[in-house]
Amino acid sequence: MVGLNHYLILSGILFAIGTAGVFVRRNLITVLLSIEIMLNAVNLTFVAVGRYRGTVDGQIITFFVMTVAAAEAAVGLALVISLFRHRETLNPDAFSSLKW
Amino acid sequence: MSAYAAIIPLVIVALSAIVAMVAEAFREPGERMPIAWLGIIGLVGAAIVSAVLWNSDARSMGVIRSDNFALFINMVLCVIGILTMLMSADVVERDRLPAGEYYALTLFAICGMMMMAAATDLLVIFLALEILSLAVYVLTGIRRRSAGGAEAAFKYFLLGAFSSAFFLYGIAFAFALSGSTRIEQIGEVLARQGAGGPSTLALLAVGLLAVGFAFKVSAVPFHMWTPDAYEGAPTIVTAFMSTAVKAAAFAAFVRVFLSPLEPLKEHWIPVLSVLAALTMILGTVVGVVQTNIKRMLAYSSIAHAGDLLLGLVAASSTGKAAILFYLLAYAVTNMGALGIVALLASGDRQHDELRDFAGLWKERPGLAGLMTIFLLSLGGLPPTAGFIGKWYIFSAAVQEGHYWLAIIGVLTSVVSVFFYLRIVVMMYMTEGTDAPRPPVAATALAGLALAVIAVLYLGVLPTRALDLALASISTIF
Amino acid sequence: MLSVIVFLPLAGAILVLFAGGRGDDRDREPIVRTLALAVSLATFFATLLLWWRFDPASADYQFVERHAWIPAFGIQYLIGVDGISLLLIVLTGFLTPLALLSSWESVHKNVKMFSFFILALETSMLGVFVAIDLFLFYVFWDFVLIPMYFLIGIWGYERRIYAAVKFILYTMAGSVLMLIAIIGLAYAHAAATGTPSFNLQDLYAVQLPWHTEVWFFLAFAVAFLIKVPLFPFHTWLPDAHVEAPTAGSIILAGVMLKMGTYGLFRFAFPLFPSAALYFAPWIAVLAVIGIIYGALVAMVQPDMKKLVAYSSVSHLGFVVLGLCAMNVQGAQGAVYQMLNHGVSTGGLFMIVGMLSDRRHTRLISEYGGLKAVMPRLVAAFLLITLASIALPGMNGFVGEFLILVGAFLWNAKLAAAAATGVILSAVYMLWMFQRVNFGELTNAKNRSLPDLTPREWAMMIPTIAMCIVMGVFPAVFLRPIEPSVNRTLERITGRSYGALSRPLPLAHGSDTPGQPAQVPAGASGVRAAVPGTDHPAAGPLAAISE
Amino acid sequence: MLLLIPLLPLAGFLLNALFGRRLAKSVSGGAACAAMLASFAVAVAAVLAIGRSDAGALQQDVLTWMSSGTLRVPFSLRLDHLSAVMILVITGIGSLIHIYSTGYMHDESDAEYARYFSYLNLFAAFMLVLVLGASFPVMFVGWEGVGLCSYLLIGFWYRKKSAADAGKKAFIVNRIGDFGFILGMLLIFATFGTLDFQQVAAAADTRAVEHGAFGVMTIATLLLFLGATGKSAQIPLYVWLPDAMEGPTPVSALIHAATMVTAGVYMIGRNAVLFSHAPTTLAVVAGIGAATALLAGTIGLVQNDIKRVLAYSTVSQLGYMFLAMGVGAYAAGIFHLYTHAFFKALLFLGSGAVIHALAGEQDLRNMGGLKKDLPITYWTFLIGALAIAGVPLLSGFFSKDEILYRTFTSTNSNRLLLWGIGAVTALLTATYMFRLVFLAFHGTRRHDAPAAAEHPEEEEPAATGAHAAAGAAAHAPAHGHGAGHHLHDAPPSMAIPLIILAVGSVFAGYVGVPHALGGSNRIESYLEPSFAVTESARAARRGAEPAAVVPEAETAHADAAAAAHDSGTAGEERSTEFLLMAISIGIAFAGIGIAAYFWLRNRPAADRMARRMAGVHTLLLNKYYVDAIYDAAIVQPIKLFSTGALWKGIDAGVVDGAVNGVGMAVQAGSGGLRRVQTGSVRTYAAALFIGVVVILGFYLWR
Amino acid sequence: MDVAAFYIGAAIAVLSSFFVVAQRNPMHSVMLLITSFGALAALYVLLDAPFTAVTQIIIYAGAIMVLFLFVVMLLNIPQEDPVVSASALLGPTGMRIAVVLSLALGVELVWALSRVGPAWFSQGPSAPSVSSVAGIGVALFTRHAFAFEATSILILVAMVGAVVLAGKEER
Repeated sequence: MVGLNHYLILSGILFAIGTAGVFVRRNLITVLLSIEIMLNAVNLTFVAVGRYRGTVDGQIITFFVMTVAAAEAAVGLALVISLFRHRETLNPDAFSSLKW
Repeated sequence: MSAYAAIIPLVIVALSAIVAMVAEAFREPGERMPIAWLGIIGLVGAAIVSAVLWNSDARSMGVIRSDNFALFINMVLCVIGILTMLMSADVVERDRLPAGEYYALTLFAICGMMMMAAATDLLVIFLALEILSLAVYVLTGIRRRSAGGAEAAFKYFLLGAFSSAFFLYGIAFAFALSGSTRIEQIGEVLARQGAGGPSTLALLAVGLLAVGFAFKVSAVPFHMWTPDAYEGAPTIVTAFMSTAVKAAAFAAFVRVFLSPLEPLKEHWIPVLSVLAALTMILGTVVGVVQTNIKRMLAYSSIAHAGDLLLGLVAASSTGKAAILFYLLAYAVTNMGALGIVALLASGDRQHDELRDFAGLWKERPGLAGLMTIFLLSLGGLPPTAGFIGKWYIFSAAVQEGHYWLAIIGVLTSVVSVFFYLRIVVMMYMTEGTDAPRPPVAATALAGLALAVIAVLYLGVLPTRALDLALASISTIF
Repeated sequence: MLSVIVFLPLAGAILVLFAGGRGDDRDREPIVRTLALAVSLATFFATLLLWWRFDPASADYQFVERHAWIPAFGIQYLIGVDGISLLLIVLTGFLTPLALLSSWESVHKNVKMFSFFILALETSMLGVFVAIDLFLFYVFWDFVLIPMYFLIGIWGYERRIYAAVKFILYTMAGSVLMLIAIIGLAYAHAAATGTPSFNLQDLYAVQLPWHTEVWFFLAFAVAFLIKVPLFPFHTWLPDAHVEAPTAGSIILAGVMLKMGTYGLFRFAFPLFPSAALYFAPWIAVLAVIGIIYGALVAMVQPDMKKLVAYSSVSHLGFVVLGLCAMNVQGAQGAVYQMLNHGVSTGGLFMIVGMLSDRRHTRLISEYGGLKAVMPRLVAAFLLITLASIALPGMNGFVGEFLILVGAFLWNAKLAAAAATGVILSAVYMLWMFQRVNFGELTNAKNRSLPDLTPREWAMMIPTIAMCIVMGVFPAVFLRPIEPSVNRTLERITGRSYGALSRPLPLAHGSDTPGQPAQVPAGASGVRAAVPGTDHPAAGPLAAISE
Repeated sequence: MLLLIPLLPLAGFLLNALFGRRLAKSVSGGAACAAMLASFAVAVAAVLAIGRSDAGALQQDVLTWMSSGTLRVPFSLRLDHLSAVMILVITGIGSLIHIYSTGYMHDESDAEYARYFSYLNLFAAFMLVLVLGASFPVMFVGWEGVGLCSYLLIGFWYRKKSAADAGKKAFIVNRIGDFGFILGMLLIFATFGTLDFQQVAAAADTRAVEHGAFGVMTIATLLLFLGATGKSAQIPLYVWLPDAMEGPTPVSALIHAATMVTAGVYMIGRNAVLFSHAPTTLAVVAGIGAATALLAGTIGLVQNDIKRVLAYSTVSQLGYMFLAMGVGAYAAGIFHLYTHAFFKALLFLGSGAVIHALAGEQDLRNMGGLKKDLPITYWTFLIGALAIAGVPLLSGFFSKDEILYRTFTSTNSNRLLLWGIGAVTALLTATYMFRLVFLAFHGTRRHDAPAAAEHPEEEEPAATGAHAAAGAAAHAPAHGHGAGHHLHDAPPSMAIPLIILAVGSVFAGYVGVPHALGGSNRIESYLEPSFAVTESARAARRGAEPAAVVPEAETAHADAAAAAHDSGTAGEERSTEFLLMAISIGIAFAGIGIAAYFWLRNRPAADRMARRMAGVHTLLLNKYYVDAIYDAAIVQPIKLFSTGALWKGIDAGVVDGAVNGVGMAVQAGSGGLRRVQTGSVRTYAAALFIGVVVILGFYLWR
Repeated sequence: MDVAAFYIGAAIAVLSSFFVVAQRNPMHSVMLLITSFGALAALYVLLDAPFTAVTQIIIYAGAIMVLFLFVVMLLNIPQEDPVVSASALLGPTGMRIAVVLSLALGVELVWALSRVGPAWFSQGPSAPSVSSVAGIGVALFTRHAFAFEATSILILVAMVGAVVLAGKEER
């Protein structure tokens, strides 16, 4: 049986990869995807901990997180679309009219 | 019934939101509907219920606890909401915002905030956070025509999602720690493991939760979204989010950090002290050179967040009460100030550049006077709410011996006075401009009047409010 | 009674607001002016009544009013008057109507708001002088800045905005630290007795550890010394004075600067006695530097208002010196000098205002030979000038003399240095006076200037009368001051001054000697000559005080 | 009663000051004179009263002026023999000069006329307060008051820059003296705990005389003496007096000759006991006095402005008085003060008459041969000259001789030197006075003066600008018009005072005929008590502090000297006195002779003299360049320092620079920090992320 | 066997996630992410959470990712455009910094979590099974009833928001 900390570490790694994605990709959609990765990493933690705690709460929280992820995705993608309408691009750096 | 007493305010607000939506659905194109009044009714109802619930530390469904603390925040939120509704009435018309959605989202946001303030379960806090965040993101970008709005909304959204991931991770660690997300249990676990110092998980949890909250209250270095979002959003929304979101976020911040995480005080106080100092300094210093009033007030709100963090750092009953009072004072003040900015805007032109205010005194002495009072209150000069608020916060800090933070606080507030005065200088001591000066509707004026009365009342006779604030924190140990 | 006096002007101000109609209504001007003037005069008479009913023999607060305000923090609405504040209140009441009069012709931009701010200012100043609760005091203290800021910023001269902002930021920066100290003090009290209190009399009892006391004292002192303003903190004053409208300058110099010295003597010194005694020599040195420095800089100013402003730096230096001496003569003289300076410098600003109303310039070089065209105004000018250079028989002398006596008893060297101010004041004032009024009438623009108008008579006569009365019958004013001064000094130095503060026997001649002290010659004897003149905590400057 | 004496002139002042411009000349002038005469009458009555009273003094406490802690200053007036002499001089001569002025100033406009008399009255009032004051502060009121009046009167013709400057200079120089006076007062209060003359004297009396020791009393007296040098125009503060001649001539007569300038002398007399206990100070006083006398005398020798000559002579005579005070011969000093008041007033008024007649001409080189045109003026002036020159049987002779004798017999270590200087000065005095007489009245006219049509107001540049700086070659426009008219002598209003004063100058001395001449030096015995500690004070003192027994050995020098004198009727004593007397008589006539030779017999000799010693001449002509030196060494540096270093440098630069610097710094920091807000969401995320990493790092690494 | 499965799943998850971030084409990114989700679902199975695994596949990989896919196609931008360097912080240097930061975070997390030993959770494998759907349902509608209701509002907000933001401009 694999130890809990294996799962935790795995989630940590995924989470870090997710954060990296937010920076290195200059494409709004990929950035959103990175955030999804982060959320999944967290999910993994919840499930694993729930398992080892012997409680189903971990899984339930995961469902809620999925819901949140869905909601965020909906709003986020809607924003992406409206942004694209304004500026025919998805490069986050292109949207810097507000600054300083 | 009484089993659900605690959630009644939320339900009322949520219902009024849904009603607003439905009303929009039945609205003929071009037809005016007093949707704002629906919202106001809902909020007044919520306020009344909250008043009724006062002192009846009601709990519902195990995760909502309408103790006085939550109720006080409910009151503040209702005040903010009502002021927003009053001022929105013709702003919505003028800017041709989708009325139904606008009000619905505002009310949903308030609902989420109330939830956040009352929740005793990290999961629920997270959900509430998401509700209010999503609503506010959308409100930020509700002016579809403006590229700025969309950009602001997106920045706010992206960073919000990013930070909420951290927040969630923090919850995960807290869950790993205690096997539950109920803050009572987390508190117990932490209290038990006092000896031998906190476990790594606990520290990770504290750190990440702090990040999540710090983002919402826009503390440095998690503040970057604030100026852009505030500038890009419709001014009235800026007013709403600068006050309401702060209130809700701080409520949860206090509830989480001062009850379950209280045992870890000596571990998070240093961090938050540094954050507070940075926030106060950067907020004021960068505010000095801003020429856009919304941006300026964004930095000012960052600075105020720093002051509020001071109350949290004090981690004493005075500190908690101070935060509550300060939130109230700041709410009415900032609503007023940004409300005026919003009302002076006209359909095509935002009235938010510093120079737009030149000579306002000549054309609109009344508005100029009100604006002055609000600005003085923001700057913390007597006899205004802002002064009492600052005094209260700083006395909390001093009481706990955080002299340096208090000194930084007062000095930065002097600097901040400088940029508030820049607006005053514009209004009174500079000649006029071509800026549009549309007439202000009666409802909006009523809103401003309410705000200014509140500011002066809290400034001159703060006793009642202070006592309420003190009475509100009893349940947070 | 007291609250009425304090808030009467504010009520009047609000009345004015309503009487003024919408916006800047020109035709309402007369109503507004007369109304404001009436209110201020009523206040003045009320203050006189206060003086009338004041018991000069008692050192306690009188007309005390006490209401709970923020009980949770032991904050009270607690006001009262003692000998130190009484006359300052009267002074405030005296100068405000004059300030309003002085703006009669010069101010036409939105007179409504102008009068409003002046009256609001009066209320806040009165509040500062009557407040016994530190929190209340701070509220008034800070609020004073707001109306003054607007007076300078809106009705001022060319660089008014710079001056106004500088004024408010500079003074605020000083006072916020005091706020911290006040809070700290309150909690120190809480630590000692269990309940926080902002009541001055409670706080006198608080015993602080040395370092805390030092820091708190410095916080207070800086706030007050900036207001005074003492030498290195004075640079806001010239700008504020020069740019402020005449009325503003009158009140600024006449009353506001006194708030600083008043604060020193009422709060900073008695609250932190040992720190005060420790730092007094340092402050005194600064004061003396200020006396000479201010005078020298004043001497070379081309602008009359700036000159008067720097002269204030010099005069207030005397006041601070007197306070630092911490003996009866010094302190009493200081309090008296506050009044003198209020009257005489106020008068000077009125004169300068009259001139610049006529010619719209304050440059000395623009004038010359005015005596030929307006003898009466010049006569008034002369009298005020004499008062301000402390000619015996005028008010200035009494104050400066008492201060010098006190300072000398404490520390002869400082007193000697300060006395040079006597010479210098004559130099700069007379030089200015002469360049403005004597010589040929060179500038054609001055040929046909009108002499004093009735309104200006109405301003000048009371001022000059006060100058002379206070110079000839100072005892009348000194009597109520003495007991309170003694009480305060007892608090600071821990010595008893009761013996010295017996009621004044009128007309005691050479046959009843004022108990000449028997002492051997030499400095030590000098310091022993009058009790309570040597400071226990000598500090590093002991050299000076020897 | 005492209060009445200063009050009457004050009333006159108020009348003229308030309603003057609406009053006719006759009324305002008359009122002023009346006030003075009335005051004179009261003074006489008062003096007689003290003569009767056994205490020998009157005291009146008017009100408690200042009172604070141990400091208690009642406003009280005290009349004793010393002040009696003074008030008689002040009111008496004052009245005469008032009367004279009615004539002299007659051509002023009504307003100016009234202003003049109001100032004059005010001056009298303050002067009387000065001498009547029973304590230092009260005296100081008069002390500063007279300074003020002299400021106003010197600058009376305010349009004239030189006049205004002179006034300012007088006031400021006096202030420098007052600086010393105040410090003296403070030290005395700090030492004795009182400021009342009587009690100070009594207290001082209980102390040992500070022989050699540089004690408190020495310092105090030196400080007071600094005040005296200011008021009485002694080195180093004499510079204002010659310039003070810018004022109307009667003013010069009253203030700058007869009364105010003698205040210093009076003050020392007032505090005789104190000074006697500080021999060091006395030595200084004597030295300064002698030096001043000599210096002024030499300068007076070459001045061409008639009034300036008289001014320097005044300075010189004041030096004499201080010499007397310095050697402890207080009575002699006061005696000379008293006689000097007569003849110097006379001389000034006389010169006034001349100037008046010559329409404002003041330059000796433009006068001459006025003897026949102005007989009254001439003869009275001559008497004055004789008196001051010390010709026997005139008042000046007795007083000056007394001083020289006292000096010679004094205990001062270098009394002979002092005496020598005194003698030389006497010679100079006689010389320059008669140079004046001869140049002005004898010989031939060096220009025909205009008629009396236009008058002193011509001194105002308004009429003739060229008269700005009084002195050489300013006469060109003065006689551009109205030539050939006949000069007229002084009108009665001016003549009568001249005559009275002339009589005074002759006989005033007889109150002080020395014993050597069978006289009984009444004035001295009259004044003595004022220089000792009065019984009442001593008694009060004993009451105050029983321990203080006054050892007889410790009594003041004045007593000693007096005692010595009374007992000293031994033969050799008398013979020295005769010898000295003879010498001084010789000196007087020698001086006159020299003058007669150079300026009457052959003027060219004088010019040759001047040319031969050109250097000295110019040096003297420019008054040893003292003014120039003061200006270059003190005035200008201070101005430059204040402007450059203090104002522009420290104030604007350092202090304010620091203040604004903070503002700048904030602005700069703000400008820099805002750049971090790049606008790119990724930057924002980065910031957020850094925060996370740092916080977690903080937690994990400890 | 479990162990092997874990490591395979972990490897797939990490690699695919890595390439989601590491390559430029959004389309591929979405596909890779779906792969990663699949791998995670497998791990859930290992963790006795079959129901979660199913939802993961159906909702996440199914619904949400399809939504992404849809948008990607809608906007149809295969490549991301080149660096517009508005600020030095946005250039490659900025990217390096970011990577370093992420690595730092990863290290921190790994280091911290590696200290969380299994000993630290008393019951290891012997824990009661959490796989029962019934148990989940009960818990969901008792303990988490409120949260469940709250999500309804959340979704409502999201819907409204999406409509407001993406909807076409009326009037």
